[in-house]
Amino acid sequence: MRAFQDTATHAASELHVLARRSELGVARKYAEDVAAAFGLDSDGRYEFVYAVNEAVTNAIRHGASDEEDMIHMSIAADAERLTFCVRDRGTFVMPEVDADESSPGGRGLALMASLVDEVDLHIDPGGTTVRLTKLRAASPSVLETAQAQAG
Amino acid sequence: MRAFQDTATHAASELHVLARRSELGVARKYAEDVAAAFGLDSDGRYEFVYAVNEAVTNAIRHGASDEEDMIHMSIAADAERLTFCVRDRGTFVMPEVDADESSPGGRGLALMASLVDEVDLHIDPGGTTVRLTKLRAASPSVLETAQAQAG
Amino acid sequence: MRTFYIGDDVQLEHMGPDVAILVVGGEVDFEVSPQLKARLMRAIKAGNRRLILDLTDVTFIDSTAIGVLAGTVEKLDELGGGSLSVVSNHEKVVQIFEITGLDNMVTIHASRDEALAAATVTR
Amino acid sequence: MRTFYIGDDVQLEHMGPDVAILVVGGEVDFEVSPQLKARLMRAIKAGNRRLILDLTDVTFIDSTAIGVLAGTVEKLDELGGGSLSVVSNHEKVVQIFEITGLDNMVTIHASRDEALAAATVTR
Ligand SMILES: Nc1ncnc2c1ncn2[C@@H]1O[C@H](COP(=O)(O)OP(=O)(O)O)[C@@H](O)[C@H]1O
Ligand SMILES: Nc1ncnc2c1ncn2[C@@H]1O[C@H](COP(=O)(O)OP(=O)(O)O)[C@@H](O)[C@H]1O
Repeated sequence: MRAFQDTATHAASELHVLARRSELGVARKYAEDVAAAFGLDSDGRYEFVYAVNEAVTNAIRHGASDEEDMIHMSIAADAERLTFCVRDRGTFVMPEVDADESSPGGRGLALMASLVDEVDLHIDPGGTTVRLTKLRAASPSVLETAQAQAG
Repeated sequence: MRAFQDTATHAASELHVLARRSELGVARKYAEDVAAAFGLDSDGRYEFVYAVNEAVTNAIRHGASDEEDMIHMSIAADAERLTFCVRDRGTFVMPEVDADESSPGGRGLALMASLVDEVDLHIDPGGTTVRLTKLRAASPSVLETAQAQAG
Repeated sequence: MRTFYIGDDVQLEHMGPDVAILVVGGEVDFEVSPQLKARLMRAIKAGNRRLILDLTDVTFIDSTAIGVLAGTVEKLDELGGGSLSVVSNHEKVVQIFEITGLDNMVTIHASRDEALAAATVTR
Repeated sequence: MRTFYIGDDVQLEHMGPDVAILVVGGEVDFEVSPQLKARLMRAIKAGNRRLILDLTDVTFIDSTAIGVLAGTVEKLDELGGGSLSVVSNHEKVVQIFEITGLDNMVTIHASRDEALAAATVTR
């Protein structure tokens, strides 16, 4: 279900998957390929893939109403920016008040924000769209800063 | 500190306040005036003001580093859409793991999404920007749906 | 601009030693929700377990205050039980309770009398 | 595509009755975090209070799994005490623990031996 309009630069490509946990590995592989083609270094690729995985997880976990729903991924890239777009057709929901279940959440968005240069979350009646952007000449990410401090 | 470029339609106006809780009432009054000038009905105004208050609260509570920081509000409107923009210059943060403090949060974004037609959250190294949009011919909001079901 | 007030706690001796009524009015935003939290925690520390929060004059309650109410219910649970009832017949306030799911954690009464009657029955 | 595995729990009798080692490997995402949670809860139900989660072979751990670990620490607290230690020397995994603040809730050890030594001292 991939459609690379331009395989050399991945300037525009799409991937549509069913809203199933088993597709998360597929989404990560897609993000990894795209990031490599764009030329991100190993740290940058890890961060990009991590952020994408969080956005796709949210779409599957919170956005989709069942496993037959589709999650839409697409890429936009130019010389400076690589943007990964994750879209679902669901309603943005309240966080669960997991009384004694107690797996406190709410870390996904902040993780995305730490790991890529720009996060854009758009909610409208048609669904939720997250855009994650890595700049080629990026300011040092949280991971790199942590590394520099440790080293 | 208000600058109405067009007082008739509020097509473009701005308000800049210090990041203090005491400014929340000021922000709500501003949003109420803008919504009334745009012509939202009483339900629509309440919802708009509520969503704005949540966004400004987040900017003060999570975005600003101290009470001398500024929160920037601006309006854009055309015939169909009224958009309220709230901007801070802070870093998007992890939710607090309030061990025994236990005031579980995380409801702000979902409330905004329930009360206006579009929410856009943009995070970049310069800060966090939230845009809240009410359409003139809006689909029924959650509040209106609840009312219809109750009545 | 103060857009809210916090009234004195009301202790109703005839209702038993663990019932307290707290009164707040106006717009309960992030300027006032920390005070609301302190007040609720103080009532619990003083031994009250059946709390009635009278929001009759509240026209606006933000998500930080909703969080305080949810946290209060959790606190009472931790301490082995108790209840928080809320008094409001403000359409919008009640709808915010519904959107956030708080109506599953607290009982909402239309009047203080109704809340007191329910507290008596529970006794 | 299974990108992870969950090993058998290891019970170390000589360490005392309440120490258990759980082993997970690969990419711990939302496909596996519910299983991780079930495994941790089962270990706690069986009476274990000093849990060592060996993530030596984990290269990726998502926010849902971080939530499971945070929830496990809270659960142990509720039950009156205990500890969760994590074994990892994967640079990225450790950095994710730091970004999320999980490193304030669990002790991170570079090797299983180090974790076991710490558990012995704690004893
Ligand atoms: N795609 C989505 N569709 C619907 N709701 C969402 C979506 N993404 C996030 N949310 C809501 O926002 C909350 C916060 O998301 P996040 O920061 O990723 O944390 P987490 O998913 O771990 O709770 C979620 O708990 C959920 O209520
Ligand atoms: N303007 C902001 N600046 C920094 N972090 C923010 C901002 N807005 C939201 N956040 C982060 O996102 C989380 C979720 O926000 P929200 O849904 O409004 O819930 P709440 O503020 O009640 O926790 C916050 O707890 C905070 O960690």
